[in-house]
Amino acid sequence: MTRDLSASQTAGTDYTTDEMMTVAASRELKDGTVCFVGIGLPSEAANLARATHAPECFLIYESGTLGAKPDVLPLSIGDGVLAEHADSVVSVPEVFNYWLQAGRVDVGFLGAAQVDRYGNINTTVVGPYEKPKVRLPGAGGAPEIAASAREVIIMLRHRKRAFVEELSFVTSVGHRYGGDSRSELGYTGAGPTVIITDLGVLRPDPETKEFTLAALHPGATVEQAKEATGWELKVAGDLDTTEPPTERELEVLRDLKARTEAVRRGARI
Amino acid sequence: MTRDLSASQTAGTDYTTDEMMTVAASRELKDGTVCFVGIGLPSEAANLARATHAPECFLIYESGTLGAKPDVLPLSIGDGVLAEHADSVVSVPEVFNYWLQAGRVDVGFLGAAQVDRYGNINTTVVGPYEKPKVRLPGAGGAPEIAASAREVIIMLRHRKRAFVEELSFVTSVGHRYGGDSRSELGYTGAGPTVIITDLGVLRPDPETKEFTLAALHPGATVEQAKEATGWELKVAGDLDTTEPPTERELEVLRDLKARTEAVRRGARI
Amino acid sequence: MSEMTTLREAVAGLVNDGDSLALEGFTHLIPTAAAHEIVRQKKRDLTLIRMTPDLIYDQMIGMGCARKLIFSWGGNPGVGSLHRFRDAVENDWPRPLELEEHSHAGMANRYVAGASNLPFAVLRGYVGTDLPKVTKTIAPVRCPFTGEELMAVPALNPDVAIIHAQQADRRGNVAIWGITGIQKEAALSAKKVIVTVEEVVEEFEPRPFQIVLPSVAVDAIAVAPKGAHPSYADGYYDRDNAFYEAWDPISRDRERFAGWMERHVLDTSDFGEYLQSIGKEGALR
Amino acid sequence: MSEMTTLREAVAGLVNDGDSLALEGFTHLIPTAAAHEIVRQKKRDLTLIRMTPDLIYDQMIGMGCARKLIFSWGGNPGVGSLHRFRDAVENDWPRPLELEEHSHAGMANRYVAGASNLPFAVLRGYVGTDLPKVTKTIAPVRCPFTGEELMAVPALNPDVAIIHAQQADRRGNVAIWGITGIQKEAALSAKKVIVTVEEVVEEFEPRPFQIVLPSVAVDAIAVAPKGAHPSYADGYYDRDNAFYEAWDPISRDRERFAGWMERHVLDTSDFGEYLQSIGKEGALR
Repeated sequence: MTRDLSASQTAGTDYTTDEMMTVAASRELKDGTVCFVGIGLPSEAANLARATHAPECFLIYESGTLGAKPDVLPLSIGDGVLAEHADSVVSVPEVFNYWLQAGRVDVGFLGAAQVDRYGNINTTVVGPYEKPKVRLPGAGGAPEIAASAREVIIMLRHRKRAFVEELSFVTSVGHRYGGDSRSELGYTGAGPTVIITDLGVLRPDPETKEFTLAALHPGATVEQAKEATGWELKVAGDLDTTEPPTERELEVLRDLKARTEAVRRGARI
Repeated sequence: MTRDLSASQTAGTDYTTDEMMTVAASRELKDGTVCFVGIGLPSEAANLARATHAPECFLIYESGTLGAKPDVLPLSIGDGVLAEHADSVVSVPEVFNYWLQAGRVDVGFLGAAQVDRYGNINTTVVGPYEKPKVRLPGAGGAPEIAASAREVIIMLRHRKRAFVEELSFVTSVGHRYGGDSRSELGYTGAGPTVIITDLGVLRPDPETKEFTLAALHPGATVEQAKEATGWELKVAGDLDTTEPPTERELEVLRDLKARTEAVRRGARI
Repeated sequence: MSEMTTLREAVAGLVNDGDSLALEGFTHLIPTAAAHEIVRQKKRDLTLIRMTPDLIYDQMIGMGCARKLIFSWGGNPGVGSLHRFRDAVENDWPRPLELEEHSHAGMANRYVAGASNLPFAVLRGYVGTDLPKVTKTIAPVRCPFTGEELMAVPALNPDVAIIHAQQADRRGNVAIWGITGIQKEAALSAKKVIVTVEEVVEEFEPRPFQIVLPSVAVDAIAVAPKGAHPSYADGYYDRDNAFYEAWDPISRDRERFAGWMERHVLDTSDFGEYLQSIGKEGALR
Repeated sequence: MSEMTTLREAVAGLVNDGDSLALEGFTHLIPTAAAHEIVRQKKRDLTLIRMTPDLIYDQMIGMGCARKLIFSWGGNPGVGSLHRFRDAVENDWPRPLELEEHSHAGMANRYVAGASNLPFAVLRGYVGTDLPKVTKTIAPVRCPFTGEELMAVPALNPDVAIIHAQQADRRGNVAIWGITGIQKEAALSAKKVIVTVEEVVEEFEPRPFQIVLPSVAVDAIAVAPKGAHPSYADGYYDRDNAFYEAWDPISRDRERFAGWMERHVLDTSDFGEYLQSIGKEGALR
């Protein structure tokens, strides 16, 4: 239902805000980096990057596929297409212990249900844990990705219910209470370095580690962003505007999604 | 050089004392048992058992071969012949953690350089550790086999320098100080239940756990056994005599060793 | 030593009310046929253990088989919520469901400890999250050499582990290839092991990233073709993505769910009949 | 990202005097070519780590490369003693050798901890043996849930791990099949990784019990045909059992050993020449 929403809600141009978000996220991925990818938007952005400017990105999925090269977007974290062209396939304990915990992951690419101003993530519950208003799926691989990846990229749509003043539950640690409070936890990773939304790009303040608006996507406004943020959103002095998607980026992305949709409508017993 | 010795030293019949020892040891292995096998004499006895009365014995070697079915005796613990017909091959951590430590091994089959009256084993040094008279190979997989196998069968030639009053070094625990002293260590395995030598068979006293002479091989005498034992060897009241090797046992064993010898003289660059 | 049997006999003989069960298969080779047989046999008060509960536990929870769930990610992959799981947690329907939740890394290492006959496993995680506040099975442990503090999780040793594999051979060995996830550790951590397979073959061929579980580590093997549907079996059939999407509306509504389960699972005698039954309906109604 | 290079360049560039090295290969795929190159380049003060030192460490120790040995079983498999190892321990020749000895299970779990970026591993062992009296890297640890006491061993994180594999592909991935022992953990526990291979192929075929080490986990790959001799490479050549037996008299005598190493290793420029050289002599003199 968020899908319909965002699809309708175009930026008044020939691409949707979701497409802008995916393209912007894909650009954050440098070629050759080892990337631990969550399913959904992160996987979409990572594979767009691999199909455009970052062909040598080494994608790891928590199902144990190392160097996955899916030709369509996986609908689950363990789709056959992930193993098919992977450099290697290992067990789940191995992918978490020998790869993620071992510090072999440059970038962890995460989605979220809720984030706070310090990039802490909630994917567990909305409301009290014992009697939740909404029971979310839970932790999955996110806590250790947030802990051990050298840096973390977070992607989620900009909504007030998602960008909250206070999380119901801290499932994965970002910059904790801000400042150096994360470093006290002894994690090797540096934490989240960017949050990509359908309105713009947020980056942490070097001192306070509070996520502030660093760039707006074309057509989006500061007011929209503030309106869609549950905390008093600060705006960078030198506010950038994101380069709109190139022909190539849109073409590759739409082709990828079209092929994926064909598969989604595919297999039947 | 022990090889020559024992080969010459026949029991005045048509088989050697080493053959009698191997045959006697093989008979200790019931069909269908899961057996963790050390290289050398234990491997010889285990494969004789598999080729005669115990075809369903499941042999595990520490190199990670599960259900090994070598058609010649491996000269090293990781010979290709072990993997060739194995049901599965796993990593070394897996064979020790998921199989041995997990309590999946019924019988651990060990050789030794020295044993004491309680079946404790030394394969580390003769003389002081810091300045050893003889530096032996060391622990290998023996300490955990002795710890975690449900029961342990020990095989070694009966010599005064091997059956000692006191070990220079306890590499692998048998019945420790005797009595219930082993159980205080919290190991799941019951410890050594038999020591097979080229003279006879020793079994632990139910109370003291001291190994006593339970059977003599044909032609061997109590005096020989006592003479070859570094402690005051006790003799069971109902001293048995081992059944001599059958035609079949000798035929299969000699065939196995002949094929192995052919391989030993084999591969050259 | 594994015994060739039927899934009905295996579940009847090895699964008891009140048992802790681990049905594993990390999005690949999910043991759906076995889950349905447990529902058919109306097993109760089960502690269900699984990293990704998926549709099979959504169905078992909705049918009242479970009193407790030990898990790390409870969603409908690529679609959204597990509505029966949510209804149990949010509204205690059809009965209250006790939760013990971990991260994937925590669950994976708990199986590793169980398979290794160790009481606990150690990992870098949980610190700074709210998980230790709600999950009792997380505790600090200190390295005796460096003094560093890490997190420990207790071993998982289910009464019964159930997995689905591509093949068994005549001697009762089991071959799994492709994404093998946590199946090996789940099986080796359990007191009893049931394996459903696509088929029995004379002997295994080498396959990419294949593992073989020896017969001595398995108690019962039952042939269940397509037994992982709507999940997939590498080399046999693809994931039925449409079914995962169809499950969303079916499971949203209590009555519709109950009717669907009765029609396709309770009123069928085995997984073959189930597949025919949903095939007739196109699985979508 | 692995780089294709020569063994000479890989050793010269990645191995330094004083480094801790793990040359692994559990009786299968022993990296002899790499060991010889280290001897040729006269590396010194090395801490040699290996479960089964075997002939390669007997040679490196005898040639004075090592100041310390971390191991679990130091014999000539199927033959008897490692005489250079014994001479170093018993008579400090050619120099004193510090020992840190464990059991196989202890060593294997130390590599697992190293590969997992954990400071220690836990196992059931050592209790009641004399090993904790002589080996400082064994310490008790208590389960925070059950209170049970177990033994801990510290992680191994060698400066350089060197393994021999059957194949690399064009992208620099490494394939190993048959008995893969501890190679994966040894490689993943190290700061730098050198792999010698029998050959480079376009792409890998499925092989029994094959593992693939991705290019990103390897620093240098060098082609070294027959590089594991006298060990074997499944699919390429058998174990040269005669050589293991021949090594006994060669290594028994200091002068004969030194002469043999000079003739066949120091005076040859690479492993290909070494093989020709011992081939001429029938390897036995």
